[in-house]
Amino acid sequence: MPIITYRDALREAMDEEMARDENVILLGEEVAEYNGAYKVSQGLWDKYGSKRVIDTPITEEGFTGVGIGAAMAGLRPIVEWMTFNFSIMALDQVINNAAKMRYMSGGQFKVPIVFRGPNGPAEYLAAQHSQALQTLFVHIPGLKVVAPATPYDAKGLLKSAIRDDNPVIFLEGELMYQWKGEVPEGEYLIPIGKADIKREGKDVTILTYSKPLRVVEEAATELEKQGIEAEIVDLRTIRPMDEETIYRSVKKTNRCVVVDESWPMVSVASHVGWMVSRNCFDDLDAPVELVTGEDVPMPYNHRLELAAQPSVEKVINAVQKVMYLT
Amino acid sequence: MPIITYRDALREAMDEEMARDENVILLGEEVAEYNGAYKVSQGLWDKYGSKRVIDTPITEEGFTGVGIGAAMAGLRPIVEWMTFNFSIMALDQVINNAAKMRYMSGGQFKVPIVFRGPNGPAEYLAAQHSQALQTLFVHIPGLKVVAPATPYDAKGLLKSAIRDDNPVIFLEGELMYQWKGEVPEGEYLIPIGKADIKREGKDVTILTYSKPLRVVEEAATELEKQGIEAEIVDLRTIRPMDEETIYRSVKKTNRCVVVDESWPMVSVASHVGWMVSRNCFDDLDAPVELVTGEDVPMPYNHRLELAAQPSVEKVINAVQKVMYLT
Amino acid sequence: MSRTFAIDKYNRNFLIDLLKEMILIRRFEEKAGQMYGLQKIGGFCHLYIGQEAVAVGSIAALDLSQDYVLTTYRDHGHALACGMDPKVLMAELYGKITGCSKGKGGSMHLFDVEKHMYGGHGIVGSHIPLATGVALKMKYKGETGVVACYFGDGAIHQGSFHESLNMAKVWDLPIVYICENNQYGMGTSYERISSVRDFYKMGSSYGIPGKQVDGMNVLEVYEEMMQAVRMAWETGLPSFLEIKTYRYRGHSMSDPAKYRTREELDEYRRQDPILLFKDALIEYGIVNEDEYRAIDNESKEVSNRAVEFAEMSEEPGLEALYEDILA
Amino acid sequence: MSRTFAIDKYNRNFLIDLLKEMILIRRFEEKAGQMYGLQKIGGFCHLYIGQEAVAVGSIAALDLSQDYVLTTYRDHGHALACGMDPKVLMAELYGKITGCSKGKGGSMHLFDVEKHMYGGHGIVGSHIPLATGVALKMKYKGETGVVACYFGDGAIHQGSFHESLNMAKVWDLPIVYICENNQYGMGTSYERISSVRDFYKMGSSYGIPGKQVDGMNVLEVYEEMMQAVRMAWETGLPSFLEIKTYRYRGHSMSDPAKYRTREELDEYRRQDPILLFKDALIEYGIVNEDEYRAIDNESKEVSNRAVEFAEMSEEPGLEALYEDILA
Ligand SMILES: Cc1ncc(C[n+]2csc(CCOP(=O)(O)OP(=O)(O)O)c2C)c(N)n1
Ligand SMILES: Cc1ncc(C[n+]2csc(CCOP(=O)(O)OP(=O)(O)O)c2C)c(N)n1
Ligand SMILES: [Mg+2]
Ligand SMILES: [Mg+2]
Repeated sequence: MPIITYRDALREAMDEEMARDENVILLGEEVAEYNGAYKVSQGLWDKYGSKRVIDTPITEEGFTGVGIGAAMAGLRPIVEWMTFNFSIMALDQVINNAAKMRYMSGGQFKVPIVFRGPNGPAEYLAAQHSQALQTLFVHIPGLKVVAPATPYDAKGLLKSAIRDDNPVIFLEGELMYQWKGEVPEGEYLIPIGKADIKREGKDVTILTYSKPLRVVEEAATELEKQGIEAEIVDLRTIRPMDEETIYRSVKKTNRCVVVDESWPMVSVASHVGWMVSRNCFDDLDAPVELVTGEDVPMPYNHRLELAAQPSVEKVINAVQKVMYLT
Repeated sequence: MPIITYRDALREAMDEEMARDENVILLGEEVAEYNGAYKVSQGLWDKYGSKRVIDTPITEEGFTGVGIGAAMAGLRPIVEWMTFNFSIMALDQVINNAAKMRYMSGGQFKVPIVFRGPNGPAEYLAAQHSQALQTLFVHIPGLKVVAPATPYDAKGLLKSAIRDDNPVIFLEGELMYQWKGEVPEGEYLIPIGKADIKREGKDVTILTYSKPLRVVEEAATELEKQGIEAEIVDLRTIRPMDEETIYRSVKKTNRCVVVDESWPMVSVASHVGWMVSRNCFDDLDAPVELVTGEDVPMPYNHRLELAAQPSVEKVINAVQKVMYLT
Repeated sequence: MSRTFAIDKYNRNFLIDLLKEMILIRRFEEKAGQMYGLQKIGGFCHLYIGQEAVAVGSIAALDLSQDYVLTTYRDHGHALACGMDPKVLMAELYGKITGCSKGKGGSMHLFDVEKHMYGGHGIVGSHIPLATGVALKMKYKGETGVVACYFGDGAIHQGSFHESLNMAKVWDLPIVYICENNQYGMGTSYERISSVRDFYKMGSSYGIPGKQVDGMNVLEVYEEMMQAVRMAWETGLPSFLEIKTYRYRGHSMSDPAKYRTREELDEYRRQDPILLFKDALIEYGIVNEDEYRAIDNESKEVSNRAVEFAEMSEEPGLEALYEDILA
Repeated sequence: MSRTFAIDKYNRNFLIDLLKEMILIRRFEEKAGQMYGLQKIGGFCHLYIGQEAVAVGSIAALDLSQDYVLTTYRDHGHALACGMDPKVLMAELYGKITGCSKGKGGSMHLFDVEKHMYGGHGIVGSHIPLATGVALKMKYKGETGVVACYFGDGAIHQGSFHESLNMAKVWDLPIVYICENNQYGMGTSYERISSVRDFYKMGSSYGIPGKQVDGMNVLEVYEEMMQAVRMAWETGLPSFLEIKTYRYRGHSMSDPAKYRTREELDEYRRQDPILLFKDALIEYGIVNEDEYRAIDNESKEVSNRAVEFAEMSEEPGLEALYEDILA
């Protein structure tokens, strides 16, 4: 199977969907002539022209709302936020308009739109440019939130997101763009709402999604050397959550660690932590542990920056804790 | 002790603090000449004039940022958001500026500012005007988040918030403004970060905060008739969380229900649910249950609107569940 | 302020339709206010009384088989002018299942996708980008048509206004931005929170032609709107109208409107858009007093029947709570 | 474009200081770029080369014991012009504990509260309301002074610009809004995403005087800024300057800047603000080539010593992670 980058997988998904449906357009800052700040849209402007690949002014609230209005009227826009750090400026549009339009019109509108871009910490970017903001979106009924961690999942899920008739928040990662993985030629879709077991194991379930998957995989390899078989469940979609797959795994392993790079308080991690605690109450041999970003704005200094994020060591410690090895 | 409304308690707090410190100013839409959309600032413009009580244009992002800039430069602004529904437009200012300025300047700035206004559902207001948005704030390091449920707590906590050198999000409730309660004459402060046991009991701990307190109190009265003694812990501050008081109560009752009027996914409720599940793992006789707002945008129709919110019945059901009575 | 009505440029039916629509809005709104007083309707309810000539005159210039309307929470007038059924609107105010939004949206969120009435939006300024996006879709699809985007004098200071007008001009989108300057945003006179008084001039920051229009003169509104609409139909370009008007009632039902004087209100009542137009029509012999009274009675009748319909309609069942969230 | 420098209006020391500051910024930035290439500095690093006359000329008009500066992530030039120590700045770029923000802010977040350099802000447009708030504080306290708020041509379309200018005028705040129009926002020419070309005219939407200024002429920048600043000092009123300039490097270190032609760049290099000013100073006999070379060497030396200082400084300890969050 061809091995391509996460970036290319995303681009292929957009390219195929734009070729398939002329209602699909892409808009955002630098997406067209500059080929994207992170080159995810490389080549699309050459291929589809300024009508379908649209450079916007720096007006997150404005162009996000433009995308939503266009979706209400029948287009299927992909809105690229240069990074999710800037999405906060557009959040009113997402929460009060995109997520609610269908409900408050009594079902009259569909809002088929994808909001995508890099989320989460990258490197040396400091507090305003390095944050994992999924909490702001996952909380909101009327949205779907997808966060693939491999090129394969990225392509299949982005295609599903573009075909979805609802607003979908699609979380990528700057540092993930150059990750490589197998992606089959030809079309395939991955359904929104299905988790994926990235590694089977019997001793402990590690639930994660997005960029931390790599750290978790490394930790699992280390743990294996210690004789601990970790099962890795990649949530892939965080709204709606694939509860069945989560509980099935925890009921098998009886122990659970959740790894999430966002801040800990009121996070996807703590929510999943509660879900598992409640629904696997009689199956859990230890409390669910979380490994999250530290509860601090992101510092610029690289050593501090790394210390602020989930690490292999932190994951291993948490696993040892739920196994009562520490 | 005098009995006054929650609204008057807030006004007294602002009045006293404005009299005490001339750096305290109040700004927002309709706060001055109109005396506040919900009359919380009644009389303050008359007393302090247009210099200290400032009507702003309808520009949430703008005047919120103005408040933050003024705080960086030494004033102690109180920013009133007419309702928290509109705070989403100002969220970038809160998250990227207010919460991070101190950290990213290496501790050079203090940002003494209070953001206050009604949060949570009121009546017949539909999806854009009726939502409990604490999740958007509680998640963020660099903020404090306070949510008093009684006039007494409202006054003491608002005074502490105004004196705090950090950005404090202060959640009120439209329907709570006319609630009455005892408030002593003369000055008192309630420290940010301390929960309060509103009712003692031995059978089950109900954790809540803000408007649902009333529903929980009613439920507790009903439960008493069924022979169940519920302990009610009013969190009052939701960031930072008073973990000690929470765990002490749960370790006594061995059962826990969390009541929160915001949406369930990635909520204060589920976060507290995880905290208790983890830290009282060996003490819990049943999984922690949540009673939250339903996972839907708020409908206009009143019957649906009520069905979307925590109710006495839902609280009782949850308590019966953790007591294995159903 | 004396006004001239270019009555003889139009045919009788057209003129009478304008009158009828304005009167219907007036009577519908009075009824809505009355039912609010009786607590049949709750929450925020923003009446359009006094501003009728704006929605009626401007929407008369549209062809809603191709054009679109987006407005604020003060949307009853626009909904009626778009031809939505008063029954269905009143039922929505009542929160009934027969309402246009199945009782889920209420007064502030009237929608009719078929009639291209795209809401009814509650967050001040937030629908301006949405309207701009609808115009983007029209240009993208190569459609002839225009979007009419209404907002208040209070909304003009929101960033979304600035961001939208720039994009509309950069991309040449067929849209008319209409500031209904009724002189107050809630309790605040626009003069207190606006750095300039003549909003129409703000178009020049975006290279968009701006014009100030007398919102008490339904024919002037129609004529100016028609020019803007024709330009959009023919050239696809945006424009901006500031329409000066006045609301007689408080901001919403709960506002006693103490921030203005009795004299000011009376002054505007003398410029009532319906009375002025009626007088002109009588002067030109288009209607007589009897005909006017008949139209008025018919409007009252329609409003009464709307209330009856709303009263008799069912509330949505509890199952509706979890419906219409996702498509 | 031929320029005149009003050299004889100023005394020698003042003129030489302007020159020195511009050269220091140039050399410091070159050094920063070089150290970035050696991976001593990471992340986003936005150099100010080409724009030196803007920060230097305008900040020379300020009295930082009372006035304030706020700018964007492209802040090294402003920080130096505010008199911040190059060592402390370079250490911040290195993420060292000796940096002005203790290594927590980095290139985009330079601050010096004492010197009234209030950042260094990363979200495009977001600091414009902050600056307006600082001006509100000055007015509230009855202080004489002004806030200088810098932002790019790309930032002008953000809602925060519109919202802030309106408030500044409604409340009459002492602030100068300065759009550094370097003609590109990242890879986008301002002409592609702006509905108007002459930004300075946008002041009229807010009743704020606007002026276009040649940003390659440090004395013109100084003079125009001085007028705006004096107005603020004396009357407390806001103003708006569009300063036309150019950046020689890419948007940040990772941008190859392929969106513009070699010819365009060369054209602007011929209008280099330092060379133009140097030539004028030589013509007027204020400096000679040797003196110029000495100043340049000194600037290189200072930049080298800044690097040495940064290299030798410690990184913050891990305990710093949880410090400086709350006061
Ligand atoms: C973003 C936002 N802020 C505040 C409000 C509360 N609010 C509702 S209407 C209104 C006044 C709007 O005035 P204007 O734009 O003049 O419209 P009008 O009501 O006069 O039609 C305000 C402040 C809101 N709905 N949205
Ligand atoms: C709200 C926001 N959107 C996008 C970005 C990414 N970004 C950083 S700088 C920039 C271009 C800004 O251009 P301009 O305002 O002209 O300033 P210049 O870089 O030319 O100094 C963009 C898009 C950001 N930092 N903030
Ligand atoms: Mg108005
Ligand atoms: Mg620029």
